[in-house]
Amino acid sequence: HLPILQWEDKRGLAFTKNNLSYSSNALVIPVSGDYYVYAQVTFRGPIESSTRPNSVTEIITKVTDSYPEPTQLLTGTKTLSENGNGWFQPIYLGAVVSLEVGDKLMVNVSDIKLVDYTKEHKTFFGAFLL
Amino acid sequence: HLPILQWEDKRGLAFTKNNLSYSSNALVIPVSGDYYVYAQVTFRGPIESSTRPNSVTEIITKVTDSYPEPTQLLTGTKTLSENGNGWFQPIYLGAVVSLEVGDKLMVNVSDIKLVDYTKEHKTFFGAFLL
Amino acid sequence: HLPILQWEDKRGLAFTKNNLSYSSNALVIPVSGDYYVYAQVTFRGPIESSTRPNSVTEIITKVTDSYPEPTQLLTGTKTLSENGNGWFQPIYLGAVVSLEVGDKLMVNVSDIKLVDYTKEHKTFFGAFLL
Amino acid sequence: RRYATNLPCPAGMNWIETARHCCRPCPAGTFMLEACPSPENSSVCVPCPNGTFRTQPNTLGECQACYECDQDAFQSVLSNCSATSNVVCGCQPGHFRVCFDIHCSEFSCQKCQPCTGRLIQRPCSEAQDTLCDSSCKPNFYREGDECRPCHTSTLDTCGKECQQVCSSNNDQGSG
Amino acid sequence: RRYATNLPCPAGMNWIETARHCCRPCPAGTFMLEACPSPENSSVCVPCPNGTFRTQPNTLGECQACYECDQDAFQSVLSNCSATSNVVCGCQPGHFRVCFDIHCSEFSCQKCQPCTGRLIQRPCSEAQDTLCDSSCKPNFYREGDECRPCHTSTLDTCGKECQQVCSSNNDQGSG
Repeated sequence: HLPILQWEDKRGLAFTKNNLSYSSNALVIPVSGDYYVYAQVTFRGPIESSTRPNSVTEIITKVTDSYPEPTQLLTGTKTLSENGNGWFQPIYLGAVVSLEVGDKLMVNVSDIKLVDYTKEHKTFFGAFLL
Repeated sequence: HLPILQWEDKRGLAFTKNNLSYSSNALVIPVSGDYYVYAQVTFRGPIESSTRPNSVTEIITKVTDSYPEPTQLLTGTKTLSENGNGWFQPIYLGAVVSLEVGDKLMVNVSDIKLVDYTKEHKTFFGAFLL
Repeated sequence: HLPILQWEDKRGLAFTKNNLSYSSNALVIPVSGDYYVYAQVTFRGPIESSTRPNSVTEIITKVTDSYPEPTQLLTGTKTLSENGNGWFQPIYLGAVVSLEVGDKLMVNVSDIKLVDYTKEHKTFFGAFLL
Repeated sequence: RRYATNLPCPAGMNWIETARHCCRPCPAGTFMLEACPSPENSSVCVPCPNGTFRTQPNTLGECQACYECDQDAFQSVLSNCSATSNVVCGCQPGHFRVCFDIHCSEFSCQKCQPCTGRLIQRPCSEAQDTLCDSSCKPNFYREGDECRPCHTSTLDTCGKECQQVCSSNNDQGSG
Repeated sequence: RRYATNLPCPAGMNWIETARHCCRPCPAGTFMLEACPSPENSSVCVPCPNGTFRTQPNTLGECQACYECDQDAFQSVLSNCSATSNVVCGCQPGHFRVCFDIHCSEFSCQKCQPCTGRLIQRPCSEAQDTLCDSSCKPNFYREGDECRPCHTSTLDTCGKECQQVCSSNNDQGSG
């Protein structure tokens, strides 16, 4: 599977409440219902090691005890046409999904080294019950 | 007018409830109020027939009995600078709009042949009452 | 600081209610709580005066009486790889933030001359209490 | 396209959900401030505020916001927004329209090419760039895909093409 | 990976939040319409509707929607979606697969190169483009990175390379 992002859940702008908790890289759903789930990942390059990628992908996935495989809920894939020097590519995803208590939400990316983790307002992830 | 997308409303991740119904390519508003309306279309190319487009456009429109012309609610237009081989371009739109009972919401695109319809988590459309 | 956008708050699709008010370029928060805040800015070029920009940035900021400096809540930065002739680049941002009564929300951009202000459904800004 | 479960209104009248009866729509250029008290009476219709319009009769609670022409990107106003019509934009003089897609819902205005040293086959217009003559004007010689005036050529810059064109009019520039 | 606060279910059974007890999962190719009334009884399992699938036993309320192969972009169906497996896509004949990232979760199908005038070292396959021989076939001469047939060369177009290759087989085309 694609690498999973880790998130800050307490400091700065980050917070969890109404017992929507964060543990081992996932938001854990406290009560079954319809949630608006969203995430933005800002990708950036070039970086030293990796060869020039020709695309970046962000996927919000659901892991549940009722099924052994993760389910891809939302996907944003963008090809890169930026030339040599520095580039930025934000991808925003958001939609309503039906979730069960205990479901875990995670964000996967095509290449973790390309994620701009430097500022909390450039890469973020959240959900709220409707 | 621009071509209108058709949507799956029952199978897989798709669902309708609280009598927000889907019929003839449109979400039909059951009760007047403010709704957060959103849609993502992933465009991709090249495809056989069409000459190389230089832009893609996604528009969420409203059709109402109280006016003979559709109203454009949200628009995302992106020019393409990708070169020859394969390209992907997701466009996400979302905002609060005031709707009346019976209003119909639809998604128009500049070129239906460029829409990536292959995976339900890449192209999606929805709304919820605030 | 980056230039601040001005918004239409009454005519066309624009509206304010539940005493979320708009004054001097900012949405003013009437009651403390968690809000889903969002904005899309469509950038376009080339325009006469400015040299060709190599990136565009949109930032949703918060100004509060309890702190002398604005806080950057959400940021979208995209490098431009379009060649000479016309280009469009929409940036959508949205997330849940905790706000206090009296806080002001604004949208800043890297270059105000690159903002497509011609159609209300291409550039928009809003918030709603969860 | 009437909303199926509504009581059908007679032709020329719209169903008003809040009033639960049909009303005559307000004329173009206005919007419905208050629905008719009953189908026989008229609604309170108010002119579209400045900067908004309605091209059609309607029972809507607001008018549509006028577009604006992109003056920074060489667009010009062909006709202003009125209460019953949106603004119409074109290109400033010396520019022509390049559509972004087949519907031309968006277009950019690009500088007309000058045809230096060539005759103009078709002048620049709103819809098309200038069409230059393929051959150079008299007293101009071809250099790559440019036409250069003879008088600017010097002995050593005047190649085969240039000599053919410029020497025959023996008014070649000083050595 | 069990959800910490749940009562542990015996192996092979899943906790059902709505029923507040454990049930045996429904087999692959079906989904759970109704949970078992009690751990000993079985749940109501229903086959996945057309166009959906479940590859694993599960206690989910719906099946996953099948992907579709991108026929407009030269993809082909290697195996159709079934109740227990998603569709598998490949490339149409004469095209090969170009992955967008190392996981190849997305790929485009590109036209195989024709190797005109060269021998084929390795034919085009699902995974790779044709590998052309670096040298030209007999009776073909090199022109830049192309191989041109001798018979199409004429006296004045037949440069050094061409003369070397084509004249030696003295079947050069008419002057």
